[in-house]
Amino acid sequence: MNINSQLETILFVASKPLALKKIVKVLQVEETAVSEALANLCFKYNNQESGIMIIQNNDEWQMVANPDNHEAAENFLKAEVSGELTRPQLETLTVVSYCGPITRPELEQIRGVNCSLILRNLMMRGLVKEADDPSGLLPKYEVTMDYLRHLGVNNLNELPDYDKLHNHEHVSITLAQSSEPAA
Amino acid sequence: MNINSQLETILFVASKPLALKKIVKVLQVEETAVSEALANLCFKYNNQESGIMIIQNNDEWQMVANPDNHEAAENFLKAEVSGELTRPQLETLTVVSYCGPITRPELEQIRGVNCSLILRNLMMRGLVKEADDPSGLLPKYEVTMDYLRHLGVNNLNELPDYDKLHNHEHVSITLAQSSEPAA
Amino acid sequence: MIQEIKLEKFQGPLDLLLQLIELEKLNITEVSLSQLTEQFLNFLDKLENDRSEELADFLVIATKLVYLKSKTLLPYLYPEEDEGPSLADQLKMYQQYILASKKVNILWSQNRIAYGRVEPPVKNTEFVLPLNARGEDLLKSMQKLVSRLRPVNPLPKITIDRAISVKQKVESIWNALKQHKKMNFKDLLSVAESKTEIIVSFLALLELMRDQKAFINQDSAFGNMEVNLI
Repeated sequence: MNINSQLETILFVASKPLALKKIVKVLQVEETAVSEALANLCFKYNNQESGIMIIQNNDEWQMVANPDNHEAAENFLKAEVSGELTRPQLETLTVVSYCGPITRPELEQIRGVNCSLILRNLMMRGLVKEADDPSGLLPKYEVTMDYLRHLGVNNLNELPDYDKLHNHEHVSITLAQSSEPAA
Repeated sequence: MNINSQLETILFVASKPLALKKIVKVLQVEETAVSEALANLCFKYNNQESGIMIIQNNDEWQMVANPDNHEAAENFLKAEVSGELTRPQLETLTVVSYCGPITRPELEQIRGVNCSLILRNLMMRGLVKEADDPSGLLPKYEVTMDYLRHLGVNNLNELPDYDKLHNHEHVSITLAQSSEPAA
Repeated sequence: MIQEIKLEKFQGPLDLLLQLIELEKLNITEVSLSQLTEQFLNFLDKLENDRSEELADFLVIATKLVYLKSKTLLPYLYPEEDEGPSLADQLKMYQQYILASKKVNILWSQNRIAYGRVEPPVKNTEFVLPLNARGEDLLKSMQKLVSRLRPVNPLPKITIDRAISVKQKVESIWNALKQHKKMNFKDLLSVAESKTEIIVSFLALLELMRDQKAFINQDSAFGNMEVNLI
């Protein structure tokens, strides 16, 4: 087992500060070995050319983006949550608007593609949220009040052609096909 | 400005596959410079001792943990389960892996069976997607980064016998045949 | 046939051919494939009952086999020419992807997953309406989606409902032959309602020839085919 490599992996995936003790427990090696590996990792990453840094706060360790690049990182992350929607994102938002509250499997059945990443992005943007529906086994998604307000409507049924498109027969037929055996 | 470093930061914070075009847009540099930086980063990370890997799926890139360390990573993340693949799923994924991006008629020419249902099924599972290819009249399909991550390979060309099966002597002729009008 | 291949054990026509080849311990060549024609055709009738939606795929390969078979029966009718990749080539290639899929499955089943990380999301301090997510954008997008979801005409089902099995066709041609002794192949086809039925008629005719119930006269290439009772 390569401690340096495993340490690098867990700092990478954790996305939060990790206590030395926790690392020792996960890697199941001596504390001195972990400390040594942490020193190696700092040596590897902590230089100006690196895009990733290892920071220490008392006995906690974290892998973070190089603060020198914070502008690039922020521009990127902001664009993710404020720019124009991609075509698949817009379509997903559309289905949630006209057919919501809707579960992810239903949404995917209608669109024919996996929607997990897109839903996450739409939720991050505050366009979509999980509906309050304690009865359902699967979470249902709906658009947010914020979004509706910015569209200038008070209620979903004020969306253009809502009555016609809300329970459109093509959509219900597609949903009914979901139980077909996988080819 | 250090492109290598910024690229490393962006891939680190992105938490998802990034298209080359998107990186070019974020970093606001020439595409060739980004490609070069990506090659540098692969050289830096992609060795067995590294805890982080750079993986490529056609024109998409993602920074991920070394699959050899998946058990350590699962202490901090919910373990993803690959789930079994049925034979038709496996067969279709294999052809799309080695020959993608590929159109449906091409795929059907190789498999000898209609593939519309199975493609839909794989797209809903998030293992296959439509390639971003505005030029083509017919949509082309390719495997997703999630599929690559679950195989634990950095690039499709690491698949067994990739060169032989990717540039199969009959594929091109067979595919040429498939574009002829139906007999 | 040494063993029976069960209907549910193969996926498509190429898979069936591969299994037949393996059962008979043959190499993948045009000659050995042509030897499998009849066995392959036997499955068409079974498919018609249980997996009719796949019939079209099997008919494509069936016609190729029938072509190979007729070529080996009557080689003088088929001058040597380059016809592109043969059915044998296609099958060999398919076999290689099947082998590769087994290796892919090993990789897949290892659960050796390369995990990504999740960056804590950056929340906008206030709501930002994406420029292209206004009411009219939603409407257009929904209209597009609804038209994309329009159910396809159930055309294939209708065709298959009308399709006649090889066995039925053999019987109907045989009955007609017994009555007329001699018939024009074109007349046999005149009742055909679809391409499928034309193929089925041709297959049926080959079966009758194989069973030595009929023979065919043709005075020139593309000339009339005269079907005779033996």
